[in-house]
Amino acid sequence: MNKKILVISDAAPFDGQRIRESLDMALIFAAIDQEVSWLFTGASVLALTKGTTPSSLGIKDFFKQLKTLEIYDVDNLFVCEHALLEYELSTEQLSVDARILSFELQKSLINEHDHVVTL
Amino acid sequence: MNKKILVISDAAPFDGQRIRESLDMALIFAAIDQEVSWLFTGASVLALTKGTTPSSLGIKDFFKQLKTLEIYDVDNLFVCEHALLEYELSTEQLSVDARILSFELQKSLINEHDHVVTL
Amino acid sequence: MSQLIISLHCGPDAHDSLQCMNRFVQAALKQNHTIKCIFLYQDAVLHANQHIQLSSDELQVSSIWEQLSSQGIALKLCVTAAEKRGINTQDTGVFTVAGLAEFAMEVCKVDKWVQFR
Amino acid sequence: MSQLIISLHCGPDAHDSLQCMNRFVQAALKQNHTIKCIFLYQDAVLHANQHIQLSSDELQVSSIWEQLSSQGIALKLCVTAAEKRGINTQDTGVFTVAGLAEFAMEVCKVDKWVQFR
Amino acid sequence: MSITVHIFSKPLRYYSNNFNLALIGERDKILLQQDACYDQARFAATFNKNLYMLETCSIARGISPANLVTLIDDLSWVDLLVASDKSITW
Amino acid sequence: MSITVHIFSKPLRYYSNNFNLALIGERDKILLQQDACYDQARFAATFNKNLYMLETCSIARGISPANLVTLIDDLSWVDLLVASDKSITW
Repeated sequence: MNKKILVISDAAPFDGQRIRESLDMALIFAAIDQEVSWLFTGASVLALTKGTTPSSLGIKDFFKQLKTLEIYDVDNLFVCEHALLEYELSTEQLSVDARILSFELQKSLINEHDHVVTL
Repeated sequence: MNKKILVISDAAPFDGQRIRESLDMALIFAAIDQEVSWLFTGASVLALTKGTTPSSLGIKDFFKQLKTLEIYDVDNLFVCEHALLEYELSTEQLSVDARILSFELQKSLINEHDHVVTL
Repeated sequence: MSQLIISLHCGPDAHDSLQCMNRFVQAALKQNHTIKCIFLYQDAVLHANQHIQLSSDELQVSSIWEQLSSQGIALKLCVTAAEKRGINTQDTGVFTVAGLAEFAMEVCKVDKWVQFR
Repeated sequence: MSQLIISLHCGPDAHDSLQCMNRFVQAALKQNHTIKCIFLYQDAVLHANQHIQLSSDELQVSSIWEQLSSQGIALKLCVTAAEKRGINTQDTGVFTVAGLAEFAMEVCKVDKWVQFR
Repeated sequence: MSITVHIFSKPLRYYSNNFNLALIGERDKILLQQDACYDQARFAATFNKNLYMLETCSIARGISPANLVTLIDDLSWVDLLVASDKSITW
Repeated sequence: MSITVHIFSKPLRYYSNNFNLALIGERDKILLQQDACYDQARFAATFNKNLYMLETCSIARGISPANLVTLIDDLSWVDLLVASDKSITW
């Protein structure tokens, strides 16, 4: 049975391992051939900005994996329009191709999926 | 050396053990004869409302200890005025005697203490 | 009757969340639904720490898990989340060490996935 | 020169906070200040879990603590917070099990208390 | 349109960053559990229908249901989730 | 009046519940570390003086300091705290 899974992130980039755990969750569903979408909302949109170099803090750079998600068939990336405004970000400042969604469109996104997980 | 310690709580009543850990911190400084004040701000003011019976959830009722703080010489309890407004609470609804402080007065409170810990 | 899967995301200090999850599971069993498994992810893997010591008037966290296990519910924990947090994966008591892939495959087979955070 | 005391409040999954604290400690030592102790409270007691396993390209959390310990800094953890979270207080590696009272008495003797959450 | 149960366990203010009324569909349900019960007034002012609160959680907090808030027991809680298409634990 | 260093490690919105500009004394300092650096613009709009940001934290996030924000290295960070009376890690 093919399922449509939506992962929603809202944590700041270095808030524990939360973005990392969202990434693992998205990748694992893709690996078992499910349709995965990932919505970045709140401070999690900051994880998509260019120029992040966690290695300078001695921390593993898992952010670079975000740029290669397409290879793993996680090609539905979405960002919350409101969150971009909150942090004054334009799509040019993001390191990935992601669709910008209003809350109204996020409602439709939720509607289309079988399971939604917030991490 | 006598120190003045201010404990600031902001967690919701059943958010992990955070109120409990604030309580332990306040009590321990009182036990070693330091002057302790405790400021409840944000959702932590809800921990002071009457009628909480955690035992009906199988959880230890440490909230009742809040009412006996005076015995342990933690007699400086403060609540954030803004937080009371946020949750539409009046002092009659609180289970303890606490002074209501505006943010301006909280600034003075911080000013008077040697160490401030947020839990 | 529905097939349900539960994921828990909070550590053993969150007594209220644990009790809330437990009440849901007990009510679901009473209604003859099936609980495919309870999966511990993020800080919830810390429930597999085998030395939880609480005074007798506290919620006895480990006996809740023992009861759930004795009711035949599969209790699994995410190995990666556990290793990152220093859990001894050789000594996890009633919990079975599992990969995220195993959990994900079970999610695909159930009707509802309910998260407790 | 000042006497400083540090309390850490976040678990071993918070690599950024740990590194931030470590940088502060190293800079303080360089400036010849004294670090009275680093006290683990709340979720930070989980750093004493003795089985943290991370791949080689990850921040090696335990080597940071070993280095701090070898620099002569007292590393203490709150026994109550540890017992609630299932830490084996008989096996805490470089960390010394302490009561909250011991920490509070040290706080009274220092110039500055800096929290890392 | 599918039916989603939106689950809250903390006061509404905790979600101000990532949550908005526009996310709730016409037939969606809102479920208040744990510490979200304390903030039922604000939830009721924001979502004026399909608002449910767990009886056990609210009793333990000394809270009686406000207008527009339907109190449910544990069995009805399971029914609510099983009868919907999915849930989101915010 | 004593001098307090107010330490933030997350975007300002995380503190909306318990924090207010009125808590900051005339001579107090604001220190942005970790993920608070991402939100320097909003911090700078709220606190227009005595605003410091850790260089190492901001570089790792690809952030250059905005107007009104003073970048400090680790040694100056220690100096800032030692020269003040106390700190609050919000």
